[in-house]
Amino acid sequence: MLSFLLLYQDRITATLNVFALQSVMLTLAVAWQAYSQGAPHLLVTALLALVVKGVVIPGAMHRIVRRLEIHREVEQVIGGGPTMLAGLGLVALSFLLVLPIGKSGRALTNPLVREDLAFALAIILLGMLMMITRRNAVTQVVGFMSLENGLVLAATGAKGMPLVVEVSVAFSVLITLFVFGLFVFRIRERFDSVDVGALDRFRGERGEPS
Amino acid sequence: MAMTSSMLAWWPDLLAQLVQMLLVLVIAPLVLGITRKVKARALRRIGAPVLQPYRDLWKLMHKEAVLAHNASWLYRVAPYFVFAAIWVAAALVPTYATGLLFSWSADLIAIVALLASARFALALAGMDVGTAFGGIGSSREMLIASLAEPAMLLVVFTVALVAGTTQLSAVAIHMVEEPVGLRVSLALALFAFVVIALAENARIPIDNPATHLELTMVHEAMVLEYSGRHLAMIEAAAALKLVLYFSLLICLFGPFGMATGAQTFKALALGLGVYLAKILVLAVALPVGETTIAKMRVFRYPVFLGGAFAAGALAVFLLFVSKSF
Amino acid sequence: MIEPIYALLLTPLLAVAILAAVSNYRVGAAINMVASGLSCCAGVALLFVERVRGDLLIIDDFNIYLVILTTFVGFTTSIFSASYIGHELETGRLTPVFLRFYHALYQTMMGAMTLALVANNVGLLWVGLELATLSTVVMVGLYRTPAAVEAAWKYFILGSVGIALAFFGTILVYLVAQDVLGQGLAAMRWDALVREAAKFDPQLLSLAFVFLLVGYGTKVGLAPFHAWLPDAHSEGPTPISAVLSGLLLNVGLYALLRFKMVLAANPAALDVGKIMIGLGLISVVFAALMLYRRRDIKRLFAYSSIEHMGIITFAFGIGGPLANFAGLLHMTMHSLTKSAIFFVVGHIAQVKGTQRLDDIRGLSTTHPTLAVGLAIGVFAIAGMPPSGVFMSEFLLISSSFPHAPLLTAILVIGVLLAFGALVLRLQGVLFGTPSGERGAVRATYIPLFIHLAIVIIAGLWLPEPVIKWFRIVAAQLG
Amino acid sequence: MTPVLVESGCVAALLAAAAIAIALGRFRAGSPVLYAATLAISLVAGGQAFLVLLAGGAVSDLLLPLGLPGVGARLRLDALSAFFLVVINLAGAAASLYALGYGRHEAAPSRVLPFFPAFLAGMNLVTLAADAFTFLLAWEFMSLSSWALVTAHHGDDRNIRAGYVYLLMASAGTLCLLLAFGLLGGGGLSFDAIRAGQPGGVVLVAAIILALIGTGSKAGLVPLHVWLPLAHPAAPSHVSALLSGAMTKVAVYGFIRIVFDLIHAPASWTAMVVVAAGGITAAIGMLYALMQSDLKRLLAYSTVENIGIIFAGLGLALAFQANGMDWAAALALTAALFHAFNHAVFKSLLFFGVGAVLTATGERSMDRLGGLIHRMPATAVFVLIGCAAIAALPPLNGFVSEWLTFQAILVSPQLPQWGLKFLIPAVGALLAFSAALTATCFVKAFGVTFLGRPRTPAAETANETDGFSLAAMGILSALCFIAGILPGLVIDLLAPVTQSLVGRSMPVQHALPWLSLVPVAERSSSYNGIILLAFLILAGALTAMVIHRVATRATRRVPMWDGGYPQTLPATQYAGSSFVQPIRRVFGSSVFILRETVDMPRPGDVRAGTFRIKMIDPAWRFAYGPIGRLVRIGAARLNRLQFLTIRAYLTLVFGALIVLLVMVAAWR
Repeated sequence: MLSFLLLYQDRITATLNVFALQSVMLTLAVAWQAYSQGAPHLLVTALLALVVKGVVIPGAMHRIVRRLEIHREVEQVIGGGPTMLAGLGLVALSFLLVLPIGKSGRALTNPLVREDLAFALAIILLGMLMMITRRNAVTQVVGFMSLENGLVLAATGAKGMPLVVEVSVAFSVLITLFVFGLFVFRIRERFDSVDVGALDRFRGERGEPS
Repeated sequence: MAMTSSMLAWWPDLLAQLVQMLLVLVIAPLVLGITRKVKARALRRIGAPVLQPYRDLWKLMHKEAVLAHNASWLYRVAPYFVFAAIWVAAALVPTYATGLLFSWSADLIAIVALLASARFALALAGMDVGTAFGGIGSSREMLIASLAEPAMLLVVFTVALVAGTTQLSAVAIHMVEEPVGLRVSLALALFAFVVIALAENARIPIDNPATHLELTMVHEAMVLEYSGRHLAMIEAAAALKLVLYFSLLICLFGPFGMATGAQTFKALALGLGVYLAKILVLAVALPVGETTIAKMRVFRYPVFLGGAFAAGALAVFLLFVSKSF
Repeated sequence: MIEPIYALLLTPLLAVAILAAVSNYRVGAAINMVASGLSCCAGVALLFVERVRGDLLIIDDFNIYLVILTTFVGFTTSIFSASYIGHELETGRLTPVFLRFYHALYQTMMGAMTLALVANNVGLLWVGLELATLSTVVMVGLYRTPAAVEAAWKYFILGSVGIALAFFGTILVYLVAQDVLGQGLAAMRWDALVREAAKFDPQLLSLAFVFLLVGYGTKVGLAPFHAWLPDAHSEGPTPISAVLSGLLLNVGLYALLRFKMVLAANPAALDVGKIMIGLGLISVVFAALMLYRRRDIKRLFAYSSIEHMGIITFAFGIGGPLANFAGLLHMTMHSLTKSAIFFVVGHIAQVKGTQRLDDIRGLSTTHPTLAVGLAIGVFAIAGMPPSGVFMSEFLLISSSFPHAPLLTAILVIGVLLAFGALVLRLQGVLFGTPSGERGAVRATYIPLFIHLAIVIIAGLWLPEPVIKWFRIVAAQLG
Repeated sequence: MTPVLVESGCVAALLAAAAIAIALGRFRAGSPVLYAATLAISLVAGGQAFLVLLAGGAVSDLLLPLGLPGVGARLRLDALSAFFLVVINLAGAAASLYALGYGRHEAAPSRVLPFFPAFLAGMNLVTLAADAFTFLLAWEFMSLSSWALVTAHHGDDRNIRAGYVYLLMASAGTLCLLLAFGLLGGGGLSFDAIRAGQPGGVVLVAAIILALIGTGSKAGLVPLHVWLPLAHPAAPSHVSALLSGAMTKVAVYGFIRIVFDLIHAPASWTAMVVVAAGGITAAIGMLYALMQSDLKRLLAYSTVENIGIIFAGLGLALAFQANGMDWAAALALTAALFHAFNHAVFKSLLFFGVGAVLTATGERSMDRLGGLIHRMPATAVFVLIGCAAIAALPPLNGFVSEWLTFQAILVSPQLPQWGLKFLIPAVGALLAFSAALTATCFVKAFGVTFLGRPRTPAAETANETDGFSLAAMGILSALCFIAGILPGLVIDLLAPVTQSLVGRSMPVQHALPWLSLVPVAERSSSYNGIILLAFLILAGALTAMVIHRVATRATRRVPMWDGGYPQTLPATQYAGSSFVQPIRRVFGSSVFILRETVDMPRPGDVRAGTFRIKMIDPAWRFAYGPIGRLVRIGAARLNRLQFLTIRAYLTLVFGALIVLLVMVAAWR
């Protein structure tokens, strides 16, 4: 899955591109789902994913990056190797978790759901892993986005989940983007980098004697 | 028994009671005189005549009392109270007969407590004028007391265990009539009691009744300010206390010959005689013992009295072992 | 005559529209109050109409009193904020523009929370919670001080991660339900879920609950998902702190409990009680220890909120009619008391011109009324009688100790630690030589003392219907 | 109009008075009005309870639709609560009467007035409560209101600290009681239900221990006593009197109610625990009381000692009860209750006296007083009576109750358990020891404060206190005498209580000839206060008369002699610390942690020599200090968590998630 690429990347722009790619893949997956389940309204979701996540957000991110002249390389907390290992472990865990489902009690109708659940779980976990291994606000955003991708994947995997959900997803993503941009912007004007760690300077009660 | 009998015909008992009160009062200075005389002889001195204490008291009573300016009413009342308390206490200890009218109105613990209240008053009086000596005296006196009381309670406990009562007359009766025999625990209790008695009566090795050297004074320091009739009261009280402890000793550990049964005149007379003899023995034994030992430092009291405490405790536990309830 | 439930949902909507348009802040505050009052009336009116049980909305014994509570606290808070913001304007910490924002967002949040409460649909519930969260995020950042921005940022990231996880959990629940209930809305209805839970796949259900626990647990502020809570409370405007502590945490907990009902109805599923007990104890002890080093008065009470959420979670984890009863009671009492505390704290911070505990001293000599209010509030929250918190803690501890002595012992230690810290700080604030100017307070004591009065009365006497509701819900919670 | 209704009416009235007092605090005349009101109410409540006790302790119930859902607020007035109501309201009435005068000197009445009636109400309600919830509610309410009173004078940081320690200890105790009730209340939380359903084995034992800790922390059992010496000095004197005289009794009531009433068959070794705790508490408390120079601290520690005596008596009662020796149990229990009553009386009296001294001189430290017997004669007399009573001197009341305790101890050899056989005499010795130390302690207290020469101008110019205070003290002193010479009456009043608790009561006393006191059997021991008193007066008066008649009564006033070298400086008198120096030397190494630093200037050096004593209560050194440190360290460690980066927090969340997922994976 492409999330590994995401973890692997060390440059913001590249990260964004890979993210766009992932979103496109997601689109395909969703489209496939739409076809297989014969649920046309999923196509809407696919389209939504393609447009928003594949085009708009990466574009916006690029713009933000350009406007903030963020230095190109991402400071990783942990090196690539260990991160990859951790990622592998997480994927393993997610499969481990999903496999027994349906064994006990009533089986889920189609196995497809299970696999695609596993993938979604993996993507989510990897997205979080990415969020916590990167210092940079934008990359954190990207991590969060991929997390959302996982969600959408899962959502579409769920048969006939009402439209309200997709709408809310898209809606959340939009607000997410909006507020993120807002904050990145603000952080930009408050501090000279979007390094989240820099915020800790502004915390009271540090090291005061009891 | 006492109460019920006192319901029926209590004139003889009342008489016995009154005789007892007067008796202790009368013999107290004599006992003191004897001890002093014997001590003097033991020290190769002639010593004052045996009746000297009577003369001293008489003389003191007729001197005018000299009071410090800031002496309060408490200072003047204390001697009488002390004297009264000790006198009452002494009057309630069966000496020659158990059938005293009021001996049941205070058991052994109550008598100890009466002495405690006398000490309380005296210690306060010692601090009244606000002299350094008075303070020293009161402080040390109270220290000794607080070390002696636990031991005393254990003695009481032992006796109560043997006799099954703390009622002195009852104890005496029990000791005379029941086959108590010689018990190790009683011996230990006796030892503890002797030590306590020495401490309480300000005798050597705890205190020296004869000295007026400030470092060694305890009791004397406390009453240093007193004079005239007040001093007389205190001296008399001290003498009474000695007799009281003698009679306690007799009543608890050797009440043989005491008039326990029917209060016939013969029995009473016999008891009286025996009692006086026993007192005499003790009055001789005490100074002899005293001359063999030396006064000890204030801070060795705890060891000394601790010994008494240990003896008492041992006595109690031995009794548990011997008696199996 | 319109259905109160729709009135309940529409009033905030209209209010948002109007408030967004109104520029004058006094009018805005007034409208805010009126709107909140109306929704409060609507909430109370729910009592008198028959229960709703639709596809999307539901009113049952569980949420009816929560709705009333929420709207009521929202109302009182709006009164408080009306008197609060005036001062903020004078000191120039806020500008009318932001107030416009503020009022609109306030109503948004209230509406969203109400929605989350009355939703009969897991998705709708999620939407409502998310909406509420996002609106509070912006409000926390309202002051635009670096600290505020940072708090908001932190809140936002943690919040949205929580949201995402909760959403995933929701999807899983749907997945698990659709096999049994068929596709579509039917598979997301509370009543349906609870009814059919026994047939669900336990494995998947448990998996779902884990995600929901982490997701909504972030909202509830359980350690270790608590990080956003103290900063958000201490940096935002005080009315928001009051609403956060008093309501949002409750709503998050409400969501968790709904799902716990589902799991409780499925015997084969993971026993969530143990997990909740664990999280609860961690939160209690952790928060209790954190209380000792606090220097910021609002942050102090934020941590105390964490502690109480821990207690409540522990209670529901223990389960059983008594413990659940205690948990519900504690939920109610905590939101009332804590919001009252934030009211008084807000005024104190204003009159003393600082939030630093060290700079607030001798309050009992300068502002006796505030001091009394604070003292009552703190003692009430610390579980001293006569207060409802005392009653709930009494029920909880006395009922859980025989079954889980060790855990309860830990809980008791935590409670005692927290008590020590709170009293220590309280005495520091009340007594000693006065600090700061003894300026007159322009405060409305009405909301404060109404809350405290309710809490104290509840500590002595609970009305019969409330007991009935709690009993029923406690039974459902298993 | 059942008695319990009257009592609860009094509680309500007190609460109302508290509410009104908030308004009254502003007016000058507010405090007399309030105290008059509380006086009246306390008299009504106490009188009603007294009547109930006279009538043999008929039980009357009241069920209010308040409190815990399903249980309700149950109130019950039985013999036990009636007796303690008498004690509490006696102290309350005396305190109110005293405060009529003393309250005038209060600087900030608005901090005292509302809480005083509330405090009384709390104490009354505790004794009335008949279900766990109401009981603990009243219990905590009592702590809370008294906390407000302790911190009333908040100018002084020490008072604030005292309030903190006090409230913390109180709350800890309450939690222990709560746990105890949790264990006992399996069948329900009303007392009837608890009586009905008895847990067994280890649960019961745990409950008893928790109850002991819970009530002990309020009563002041060592090592839970640390709050008393802090809190009692901090409060206004009439409140200190209540704290010490009444509230500790409420704690005793709690213990009796739980262990004797709610639990039927306690094991004999719990009795051992209680007896040992009592003895140790008595000895330690008195040793520490001796070392104090602050009069109020001294009284507080002496309260610890008395609580020790009371608990020793209760433990004896437990032991006898466990072995079915009802009559002995009745004796021990009577002794304990009698001592509780006595302590309430003379401890209040003493606190009133100290309060009078405090208002007259503004000094609480005895080393800055002296010679007050000349300036405040009436107070001196009353305080002297109080000191004699608390020092257990016949013919006052303190002696009677201790005497009864000793009688109970003398019965102990008949107990089958060897542990008790050996323990109880040792405890008896400890009690005797503490009694003797008490005498020493109060010789010191009275001697240094009232006798000798004034050490400061303040003491030199002191004036006698007001009439109300003197009236209060006088009444209490009279009670000390009456209860001392006519103990039979009190014991007969106690009969219904012991009857209801151990199913047996001491033989009826007031019918005995000469109004004497016979606890067990006439042969074993008896005591008669009247005859002793008569004897003392007779003998004293007789001798005085004889001497004044026969010999001279002439007296001459001169400067003091002092062995010929009188020191005119008041500082040369024995002060409190010097008075107890020997005892300090004797026990310093073992019991106290104390450091004496002497700084003696060399000859020719002009600076003043100094002598300092630093004493630390081991309870602080070894128990509370470490706990506090532990908490502080833990807080500091955890506090780092406040300063992580957002990423780190995310990591936490993520970690938790992973852990949970793994759990699920493993659970299947």
